[in-house]
Amino acid sequence: MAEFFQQSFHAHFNFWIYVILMMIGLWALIAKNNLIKKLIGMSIFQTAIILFYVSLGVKAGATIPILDPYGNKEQAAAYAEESDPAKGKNEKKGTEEKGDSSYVGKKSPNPDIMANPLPHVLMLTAIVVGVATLGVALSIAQMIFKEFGSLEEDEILEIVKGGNVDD
Amino acid sequence: MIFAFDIVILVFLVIAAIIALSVKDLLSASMIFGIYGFLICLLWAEMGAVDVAFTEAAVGAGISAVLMIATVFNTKRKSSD
Amino acid sequence: MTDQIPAILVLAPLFGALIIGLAGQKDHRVCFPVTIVSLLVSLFAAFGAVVEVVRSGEIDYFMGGWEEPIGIGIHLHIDSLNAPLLVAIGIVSVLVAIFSIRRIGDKNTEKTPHFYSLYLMLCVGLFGITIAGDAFNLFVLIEVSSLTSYGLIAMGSSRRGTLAAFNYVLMGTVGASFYLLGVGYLYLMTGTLNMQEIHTIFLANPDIASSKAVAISFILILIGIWIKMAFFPLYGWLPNAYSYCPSSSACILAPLMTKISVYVMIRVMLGVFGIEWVFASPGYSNLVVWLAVIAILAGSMLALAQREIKKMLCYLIVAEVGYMVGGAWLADEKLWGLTGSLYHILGDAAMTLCLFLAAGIFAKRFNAIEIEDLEGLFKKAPWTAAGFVVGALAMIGVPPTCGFFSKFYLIRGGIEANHWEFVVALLVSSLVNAVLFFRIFEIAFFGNKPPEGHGHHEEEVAELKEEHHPEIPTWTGTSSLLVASAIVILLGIFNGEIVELIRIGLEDLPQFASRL
Amino acid sequence: MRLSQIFATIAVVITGCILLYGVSDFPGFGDPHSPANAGVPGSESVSQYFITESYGDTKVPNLVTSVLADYRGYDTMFETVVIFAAGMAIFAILGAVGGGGQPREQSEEPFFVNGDHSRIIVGTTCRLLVPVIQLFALYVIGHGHYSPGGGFQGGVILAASFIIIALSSNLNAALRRLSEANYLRIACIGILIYAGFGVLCQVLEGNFLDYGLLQPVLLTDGPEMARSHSMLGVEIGVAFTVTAIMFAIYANLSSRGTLRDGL
Repeated sequence: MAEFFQQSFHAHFNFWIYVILMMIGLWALIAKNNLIKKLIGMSIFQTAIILFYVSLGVKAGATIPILDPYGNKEQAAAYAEESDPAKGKNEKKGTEEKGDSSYVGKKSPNPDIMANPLPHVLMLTAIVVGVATLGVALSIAQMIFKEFGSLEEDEILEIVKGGNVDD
Repeated sequence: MIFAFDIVILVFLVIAAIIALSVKDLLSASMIFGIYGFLICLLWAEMGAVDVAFTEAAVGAGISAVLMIATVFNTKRKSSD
Repeated sequence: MTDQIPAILVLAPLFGALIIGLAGQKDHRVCFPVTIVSLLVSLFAAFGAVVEVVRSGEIDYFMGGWEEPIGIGIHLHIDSLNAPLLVAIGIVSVLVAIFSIRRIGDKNTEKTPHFYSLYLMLCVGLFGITIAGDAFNLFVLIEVSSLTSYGLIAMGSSRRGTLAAFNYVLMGTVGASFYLLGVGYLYLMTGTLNMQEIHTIFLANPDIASSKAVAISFILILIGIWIKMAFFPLYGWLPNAYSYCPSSSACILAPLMTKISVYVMIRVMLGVFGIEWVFASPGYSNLVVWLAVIAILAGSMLALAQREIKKMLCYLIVAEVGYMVGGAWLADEKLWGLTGSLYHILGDAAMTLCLFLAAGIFAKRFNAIEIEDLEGLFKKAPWTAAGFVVGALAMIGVPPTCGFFSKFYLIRGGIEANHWEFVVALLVSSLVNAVLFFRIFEIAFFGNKPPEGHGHHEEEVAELKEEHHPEIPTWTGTSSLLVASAIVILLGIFNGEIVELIRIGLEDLPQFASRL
Repeated sequence: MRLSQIFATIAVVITGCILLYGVSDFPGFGDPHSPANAGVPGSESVSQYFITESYGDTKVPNLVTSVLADYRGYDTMFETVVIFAAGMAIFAILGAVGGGGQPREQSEEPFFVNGDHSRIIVGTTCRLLVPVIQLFALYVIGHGHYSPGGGFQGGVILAASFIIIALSSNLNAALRRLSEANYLRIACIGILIYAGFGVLCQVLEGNFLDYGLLQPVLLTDGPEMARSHSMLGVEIGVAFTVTAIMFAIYANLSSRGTLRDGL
């Protein structure tokens, strides 16, 4: 058990937290009585999934996925390594004068020095989808408040069952 | 990525999520949800996902919280749970 | 032009929606022609896709021309499994658009452009889901169709409808999120999002395919899609959402949304995980078939208990979803269950459309919400009644209609797979449907009202009522209903050809070379 | 404890256990050679391709932007459509609440309401802040190729500037700058720009969104620069839609769909 904990918990700390956050959100989504609270739970549920995806793309010791050989020494070194070593120094001189053209003709960097961009792209989409859903859900919640005068689920269900409130 | 930061922010995240769900005042809950958004934005910046962090700062922490507050103002501030 | 078919399918309704957004606010008369024209373009492209698929097998389309290495761009894929479905979506959307003319605008004309814009974007989502070859792209398009359907359901003005829409939003989001999480697990284990590529990796690396994470990703994707299709334990959102919304929305959502989800499930089973992997341990497929059996029986029984037409139809959808899921999971040697399931997607779309259109016309014109309100209506509206009868006969499974043939294939699969409980459930469900619909026929033809005591039931009925408009002409609705019922019969008559097309698609999948 | 809470606890515990059971099988956190980061042995890794080749393909240093707007541009277009659909859905839902045909008040309250001096500080600060925010938003949209940012982020920030106007003064002040008819139109035009770039590529006998073919239209040297410029155009389209719809959602939600006297 202790070994399992050591192995799983230490190497997968982010993944454990994502499960915990997701379960908090899911619990709130099902069990909370107030509709706004349900929506907060829904948002937490969605961010937990985003946390999972972003954790996939993390590489230990890597930088952000933006090419910048001037500012970042590691990236510059990777460029110099990957391109022709003899040519590397000359080109480095050239960068100061020619600006952007310094990228041209160079070979690509070592992929391990940059975080994986694909999960980031996917999660941009997911965040936007999340806010769109939240907006629609909030507008429906406003309609429910207008119709029933309450945002508590049990009160609303009572009104629906009893049929004792007129418009 | 710095592991110590990672753990600290993740723990704060869980705390913020629980508080946002347990506060009875919905306005406070929406604002704590905004704090949750900023924390997770910090986490993503720390993980190297700068574009996601930027979007989350603008969308998750900014617009979502504002929309929620707009709804709370137009409905009811008190909640039973 | 034939190589651009997949793009045209999606883009025509999208541009239609944008034009309505731009011009529809000022002049509402723009909305309807634009809708029809853009949907007809899509329908035409769908027919083109079928012709092309019959001629050359399959169509692959790479967005932005990013073909190599596979998986960097987005891949659209049409083969003979989804080409017939494209035509079905096109036909249903055109017919419902014709039905919906001047209906949604009755009460509040300000909403007309919003309705048609959402309607066209829903069609974009449905077409896109059907042809998607990329797991994440599928998620985005599921969200397009879900968000539009939230809007379409909540735009009605009934109180229960709003509540149902809220539940639908929550359930739909959870379903889509589970799907997204499952895709994330797949990406974690394989490093790609392209469905075919994931399948290739599974075939090449059995250790990945047998890992825990892949098994869990399959479970997550399955749960997500089951929520979307209202499979048995997760069906709670469907009946209220579909019965309290405007009838134009119900007519497009009920025939298509659940069926597309079933298609997505089959696509994921066949194209991503592979049928050998899915049916590797018979225990799980037995479990799903038993769930389907419970779904069929529960759906039929609950339908029997309903007194409102629309709610009854909604519970019948739950039962029909049970047919399709059960058929897909029968795992018989020759895959007749899967064939029947794919054929039933088409047939069920047509017959659900028939029944919902008829129910919508009854509600609009005669204010008939409950079954007993139908008394003597068949004499007043013989054409609508004819359409309703055809749809009902197909539900029961009477020979010339498609319902009979799909049940025939499903039962054949059940017998070959030795799943007798599924066969029994199908027969019981047919019997229940027969009882259900003959009760309606009796009331509607002879006016034998069953003696009933009213409880506090009136309010619920009042919620279901829409604006009552006896004066507006209903020939548009009736004509689309008649076309729909003709399609029900045509699908039955030409079942051999359609099934042959589906079988070709199944045979093309590499893992079946040994089976068929 | 209510029934739903018991049910929720059971469901959550079961789901959580299943998920944690799967976690133990994952590759380690931060492992640069996990399948997601480096691909499965025997097949080419997609994400490594993006890191090593995308600059050569598109000449955009920000890999996220190039993947977002070019390789997966089809997804991004539908992401924008999702936003548009959400906006349409909200108008359709809340439209029933509003008075419909009633004329809307066009009078704008001044920043300093008569006698109400408590708003002076807020009003003045926001008035000074808004142009700066808008300028920053445009920078974010335009500079998305070289730094974090792009159409979505810039669009949201631009919408935030209008929301600040609405919060510090009132909704009418913001609606006068971006009216109901205009925001719908802008939202449609945004997607039209995006899809228009795609269709233009089809006209030039390529696939949808194959920006490289736009070289003769955009007069750039090489298809790579054509891709880079088209991505900028596409991002601007996204920004249009996001700005308009985000502000519209706020305006509708804060005034219950009436678009009169919001918060």
